Amino acid sequence: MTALEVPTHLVDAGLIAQLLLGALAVLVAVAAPARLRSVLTGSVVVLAGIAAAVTGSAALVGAVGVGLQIPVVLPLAAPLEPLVLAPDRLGGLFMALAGVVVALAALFGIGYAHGPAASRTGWTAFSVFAVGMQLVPAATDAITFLLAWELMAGGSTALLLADHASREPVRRSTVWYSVMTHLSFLFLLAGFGVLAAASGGTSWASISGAALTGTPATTAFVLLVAGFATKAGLVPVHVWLPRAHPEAPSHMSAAMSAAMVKMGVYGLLLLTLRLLPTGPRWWSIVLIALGTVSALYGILQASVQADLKQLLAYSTTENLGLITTAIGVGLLLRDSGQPAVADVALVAALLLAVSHAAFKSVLFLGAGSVLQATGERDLDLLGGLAARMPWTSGAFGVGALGAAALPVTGGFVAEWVLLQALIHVGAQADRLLAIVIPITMGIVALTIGLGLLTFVKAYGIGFLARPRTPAAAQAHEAGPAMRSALVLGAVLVVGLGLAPGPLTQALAGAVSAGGVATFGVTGLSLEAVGVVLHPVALTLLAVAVLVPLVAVNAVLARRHPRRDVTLAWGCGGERTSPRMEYNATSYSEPLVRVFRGSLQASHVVDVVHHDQSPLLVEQMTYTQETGDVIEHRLYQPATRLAARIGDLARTVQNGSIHRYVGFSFAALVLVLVVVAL
Amino acid sequence: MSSELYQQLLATTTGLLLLTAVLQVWGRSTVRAIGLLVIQGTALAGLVLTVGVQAGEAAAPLVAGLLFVVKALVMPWVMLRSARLIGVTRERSARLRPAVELIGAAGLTLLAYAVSGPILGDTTDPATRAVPVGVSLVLLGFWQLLIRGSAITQLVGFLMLDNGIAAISSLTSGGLPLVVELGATLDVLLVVLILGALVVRMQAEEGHIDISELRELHD
Amino acid sequence: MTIESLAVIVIHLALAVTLTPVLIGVMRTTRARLEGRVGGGVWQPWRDLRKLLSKQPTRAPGSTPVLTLAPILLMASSLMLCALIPLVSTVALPGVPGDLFVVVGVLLLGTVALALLGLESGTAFGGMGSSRHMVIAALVEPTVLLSIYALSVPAGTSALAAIVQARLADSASLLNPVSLLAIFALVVVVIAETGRLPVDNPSTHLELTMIHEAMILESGGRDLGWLELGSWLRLTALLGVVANLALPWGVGQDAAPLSLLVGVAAITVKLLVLGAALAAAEVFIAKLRLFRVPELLAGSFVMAFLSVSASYLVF
Amino acid sequence: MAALIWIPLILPLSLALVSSLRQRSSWTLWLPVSAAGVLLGVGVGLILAVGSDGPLTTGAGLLRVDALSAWMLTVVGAVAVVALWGGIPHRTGRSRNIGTFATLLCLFLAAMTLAVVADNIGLMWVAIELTTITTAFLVGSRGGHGALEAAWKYVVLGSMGVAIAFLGIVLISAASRTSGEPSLSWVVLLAHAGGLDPSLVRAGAALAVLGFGTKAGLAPTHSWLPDAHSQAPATVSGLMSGVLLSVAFYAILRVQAIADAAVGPELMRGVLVTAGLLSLAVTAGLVITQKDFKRLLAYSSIEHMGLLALGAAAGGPLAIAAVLLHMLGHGLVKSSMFVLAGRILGFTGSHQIADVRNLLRRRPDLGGPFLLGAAALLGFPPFVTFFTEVAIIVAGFQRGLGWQMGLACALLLVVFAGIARHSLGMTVGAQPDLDAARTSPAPPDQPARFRQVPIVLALGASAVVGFAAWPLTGPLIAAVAALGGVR
Repeated sequence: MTALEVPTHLVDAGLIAQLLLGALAVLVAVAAPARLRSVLTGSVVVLAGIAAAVTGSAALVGAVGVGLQIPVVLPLAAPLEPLVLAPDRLGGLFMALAGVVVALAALFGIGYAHGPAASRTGWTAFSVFAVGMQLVPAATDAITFLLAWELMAGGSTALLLADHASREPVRRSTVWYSVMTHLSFLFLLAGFGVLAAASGGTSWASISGAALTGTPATTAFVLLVAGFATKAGLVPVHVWLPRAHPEAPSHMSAAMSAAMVKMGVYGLLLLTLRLLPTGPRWWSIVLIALGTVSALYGILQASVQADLKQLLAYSTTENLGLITTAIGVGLLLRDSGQPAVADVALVAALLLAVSHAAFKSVLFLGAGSVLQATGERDLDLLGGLAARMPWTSGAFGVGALGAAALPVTGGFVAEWVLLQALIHVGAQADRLLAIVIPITMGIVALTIGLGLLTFVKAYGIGFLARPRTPAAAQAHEAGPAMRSALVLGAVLVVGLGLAPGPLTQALAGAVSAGGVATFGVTGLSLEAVGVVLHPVALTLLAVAVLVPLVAVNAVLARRHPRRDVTLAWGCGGERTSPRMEYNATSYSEPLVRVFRGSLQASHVVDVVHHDQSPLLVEQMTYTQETGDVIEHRLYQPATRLAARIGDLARTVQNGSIHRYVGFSFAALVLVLVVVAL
Repeated sequence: MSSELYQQLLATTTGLLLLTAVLQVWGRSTVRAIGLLVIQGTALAGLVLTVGVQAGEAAAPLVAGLLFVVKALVMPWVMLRSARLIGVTRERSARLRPAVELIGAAGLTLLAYAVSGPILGDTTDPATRAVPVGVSLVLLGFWQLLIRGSAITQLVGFLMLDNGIAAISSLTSGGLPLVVELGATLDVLLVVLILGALVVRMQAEEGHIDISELRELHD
Repeated sequence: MTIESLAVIVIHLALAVTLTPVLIGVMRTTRARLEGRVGGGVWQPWRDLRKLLSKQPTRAPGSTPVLTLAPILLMASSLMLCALIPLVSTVALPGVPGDLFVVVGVLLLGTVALALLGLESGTAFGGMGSSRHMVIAALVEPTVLLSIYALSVPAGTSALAAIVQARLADSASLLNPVSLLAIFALVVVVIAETGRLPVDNPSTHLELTMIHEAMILESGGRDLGWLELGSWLRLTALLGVVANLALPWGVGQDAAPLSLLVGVAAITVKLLVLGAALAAAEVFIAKLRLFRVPELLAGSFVMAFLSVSASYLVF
Repeated sequence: MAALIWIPLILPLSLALVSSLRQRSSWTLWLPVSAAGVLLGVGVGLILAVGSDGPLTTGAGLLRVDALSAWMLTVVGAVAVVALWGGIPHRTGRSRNIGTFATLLCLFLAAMTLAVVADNIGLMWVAIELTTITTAFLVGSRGGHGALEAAWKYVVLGSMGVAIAFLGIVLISAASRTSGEPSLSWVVLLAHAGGLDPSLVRAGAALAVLGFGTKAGLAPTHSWLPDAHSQAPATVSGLMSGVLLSVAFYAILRVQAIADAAVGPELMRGVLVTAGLLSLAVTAGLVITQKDFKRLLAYSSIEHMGLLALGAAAGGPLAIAAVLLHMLGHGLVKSSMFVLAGRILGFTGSHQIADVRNLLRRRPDLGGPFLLGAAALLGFPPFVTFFTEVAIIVAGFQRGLGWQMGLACALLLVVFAGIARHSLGMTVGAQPDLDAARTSPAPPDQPARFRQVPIVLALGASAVVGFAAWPLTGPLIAAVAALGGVR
């Protein structure tokens, strides 16, 4: 593919524009009157997002800039190198991705943000977060990367606090989030530290130029993967996701889930493709293991959640798991002498990332719209929204189709490419591949199946049938800004599904993969493995099938029109209460039974008997709690241990001056002995 | 000054220093400890004078006099006054058994000799060879701080520590520049004054000066 | 090429729509006869369908468009299935080569439409059926994809037409372990996806054991007609796939009238025989408890997995 | 130009005299602020002067200002302005000892200045010990059991530590005898480092670092710090944390430079790494279940000193520059945090973290800056602490302290978790205010806004200073070079 002719300095101009717009957004957020704040700041952030999208796209198709140097007071002596922003192709892709999501989220936020989320702090935090996130992939060295990374983390933490005064869980979630975020940061810091030490520089160029191998490379790999996995929300460091996403304002959840976690993916790709491209084979096995476990565990948890936003959060873990799996497979194949199929797997990873960004934005924004309309995010209390919120319902439906990887959405295309990569592995000569690839395939398949169930549940329980509570019954459609964000997102989801060819071709450039071409105008041809996907043709065929069908149906409908009844539902008998409807908890009950080992649900049946006779039941309450096994087994012991160490440590500082003198004395004696030796 | 006399004086003063230090660890009487401080201060002043004169420093008598006044007169007086003011003349309770205290003290003295050797290297300079006594004083001062519960005896321990350092200073480098020497002495004096004032305030507010009871601030 | 393939598609659709009620009729009759009943006759499904399509459907207040759309969507998905798979001939549209993953996607669209309809009904039964339906669909998914995988490896592609052609060309491969294991796994898939015994009993109306019937319990008239036809078409399509994979003989490889004619005849015979065999087998099987179904599916998954491994390690 | 050096020495002394004469006037509290302001100004002036003319010497060679001293003077001035200005109480009654308080603060400033500008380890030691003496009364000035206990511990442990440092200085002085020119001047020692008696320098430097480490709050000799910081008035805590600890650490840096030049970096590296890691570990252990917010801040100071120690252990221009910059950033933030803690204490009347809830809602003027300050302490960008932390860790890795830095990262995480949990617990939450009646928010008035100024300035400065390549990089590099340059 030939690089498009883009003015060389477009990238630089775009970066400057993002920074200026970010600063302007902060300024407007602080200065604008409360009435106009959301509209003005939101619009500026939308512009910043668009700037990032344009800059990133330009970089993706090969435009390069001079780079933007950040002035820092520290002397840039070795191992530090100048802090420069200049996205490469891969970075451009992720910058564009972040920009589009930010633009959508901010557009939604104009209508959505209220209360603390629309305060000065709220919008400032969002602007800082957005710009920080957009600049992460533009970094050309570790320090700039960490700087943008932490701006992103700080902004998101602050915004997470928005609703702290009205909901108690917010505080706990923020603590978890900030600690896990910092865990990620420290892993990265240590990892980059090791790389800087071994290569003598912090810029990507120096690190990759050093072509590291051996212990430093392995140490750095482990540390960095741990850091990126934490940000990407992979098991077992996913625990912040299901806590932070539900408590954050929804436009923020969307931006976090659709874009921020992708920075973890960007990091993994940066690490494995650019910084340490020549790792041993087990590295890719590590990634595949991380990815598959996350995918399966994430979707299992998602499928049994009743909290809509928590469900979406766990689904993020699943999708990020799939992406990581794809990266792992790509690397494994690259090391196994199958570069063509490896390229397909890497392209699949990028496609998964892009499509996930699109549909997860829509889903979280839709959830936000529902939350605003009903004040509820518990599926067990919703229902019947499709009749009252047609726009939201439609967009959410499209998003759910994407998340369930059904045709013709971006999600389907992405998973199709991943499956194609998997089945085209030539594993005949390689026993490792012959074992790893089928297992991967099986897990991916189960993940896809459970994903289908999850999103049927999310949509069906939340939007169909009758409202389960008065709040759901009185829901109203979202305002114009929110609606347009939802519709734009849904258009993206379908657009990616209908015309995957050109985008995929550009994505292939980002990981310098060959063998990907556009088929026809919009279709996708994986020349490397000789298969094509032409969604438009497929759609045309579907239309061709549908036209006669609909015609017949219309004729029949005219002859035998639909009859309105009041006694429908409940086998045509007396109207049943909406409480008798299946809800999210009952929907996933069979699954809870099948996977009782890994879900460890606890059931409580509370029976209140009638006064007159113990044989008569007056009321029954059934509660089902599904815990996070990893949290129980890993984090709770860890926090308990920390608390015990804390108690133990208090004896160090027990108030006795003799003990304190003892410390100093011991130190003195020790020093004397050491210097005498 | 002849070499023999010099060595004799060194031996006498350092011996006195060590003796008083051990006696301070041994006893429980606050008043006696303060009395021993007077001897210790005098011995220290003598040591500084001896070394200074031997090295031919003009300021030596001045420094020695200053030390004598501050360490052998003013400080003990301040402490004695504090002790009288609050009417405490003996330790209330032992933190360790006396035998353990003394064995510890012996061990620390040995340690002082053990570590001083390598640090100072092989030397024939009699002054330098006496340095372990100073180190012992430092360690024994610490020991005093560590094992004694009364504020006054802690103060004594601190002064012993300080005397030890002064001794080492004089034995190794023949003293520091005058301005530093002055400043250091002044500082120590001020510290003692502050601590003395605090002791009085402690007795007034708490009704005792047992610092092992001072455990309100802890985690 | 395009015209030819369009013609083939039209033939597929026409054949499927006409043959399907007959197939169901044959299956029901077979079963009835084996159970010692007379049965409604081979044409009864046709008559049922006509009756249903000419009746008024109902609509409750507050219902959503899903009520109207789901039956159509299920029909569309089933028809698309029939159009995409090589029932009669392997000639395919350029760009739409009947890729197996696409086929599965289209199939799942129908599954989802049914499940949503079950939820839309707002009753406990509808939700229950929908939930069970989706759990089974989810658990079947690994088997589906792995057996596709196993069949794709020898052919080097996941395009169904190409796989059938490859199997036609190399008839020795039909009986090797890879093939046998994969086909057996696929049969379980078909049984689970179309709600046959032992996973679901298509003729039960005992509420607590229903799956498929529970979802469409609230539908009536035209809606029910489309739903019934759509579900039957799925059976035709899936049985057709299995039949043509297991016994590929007779499938036309071009659009010549003769080969099409042979193809039509072959698939008709294959479908009717297979359907009768399935119905006969069902007589001897009891429905599994719902929570033993995963065991069955796990078994089929293991077979599919073994067949993939075998395709790498044995050959 | 050298006369400039005398200004920050003389001026606080004369102001101390003035305030000791006007015991009851509350305006005397502004005298230390102005002294600190002058200190800051002189610091900047000296940076410029040193930058153009090289080091300045005066007072018979006892006082010397090189780039490092000028930098430290600026740090001391800037931090002291924040702590002193922010600590001026909102309404002051006519109290008997206001003047004494102001006097002691002025003396403290003078002592700090002396410590920084002295070109003589002994003199610096004297100055640092003087700070112990001046702050002893300040720590105990609130009265009560706690203050008395804290003052006692502070003086005993502090002067004990400083005594060890003195022992170290004595040994260094002895070591310098072998080089022919016995001296305690930094410059001379550094110039003749090769001729120093190695074993004496080893012992002397190690003891000096141990001793000054006591004042700098490095574990295991940190024990006085939490007690003193929690009992002292907010201003004093801020000054101690932001100024005293940094100046003590400055002494360590000077000693380290000599020791490294004389006997190689291994010894100092070992001592400092041990101290740094121990400090981090102590903080990690004690912030988890911490119950007192002033102690929490005190432990955070120990943590930051531990980081400085690790940075110094790493050595090299980057790490040392980061250490020096970190002193500034940490000082600014920590002093404003202590000021805020003092105001929170005034608002709730309790030291207990558990008694402080929902600050962000009840007192946004306290909760907001407190949370921001906590973010700065935890090293979030754009605060300068982010850059310095990153630089210290990266430099540490590069200089071969691999596993040590890894361990440090693990401990930093625990510290982060503890501090984040507690500071969020104090500021945010949806629980109803049980004691709302008792602590109804004071009506925000003009003076209240005015009182925010130093905090806003400090936090703002720490946010932008990381990016201030111009004009700060030059002086920073010069300051690093003054320590003997690249090793």
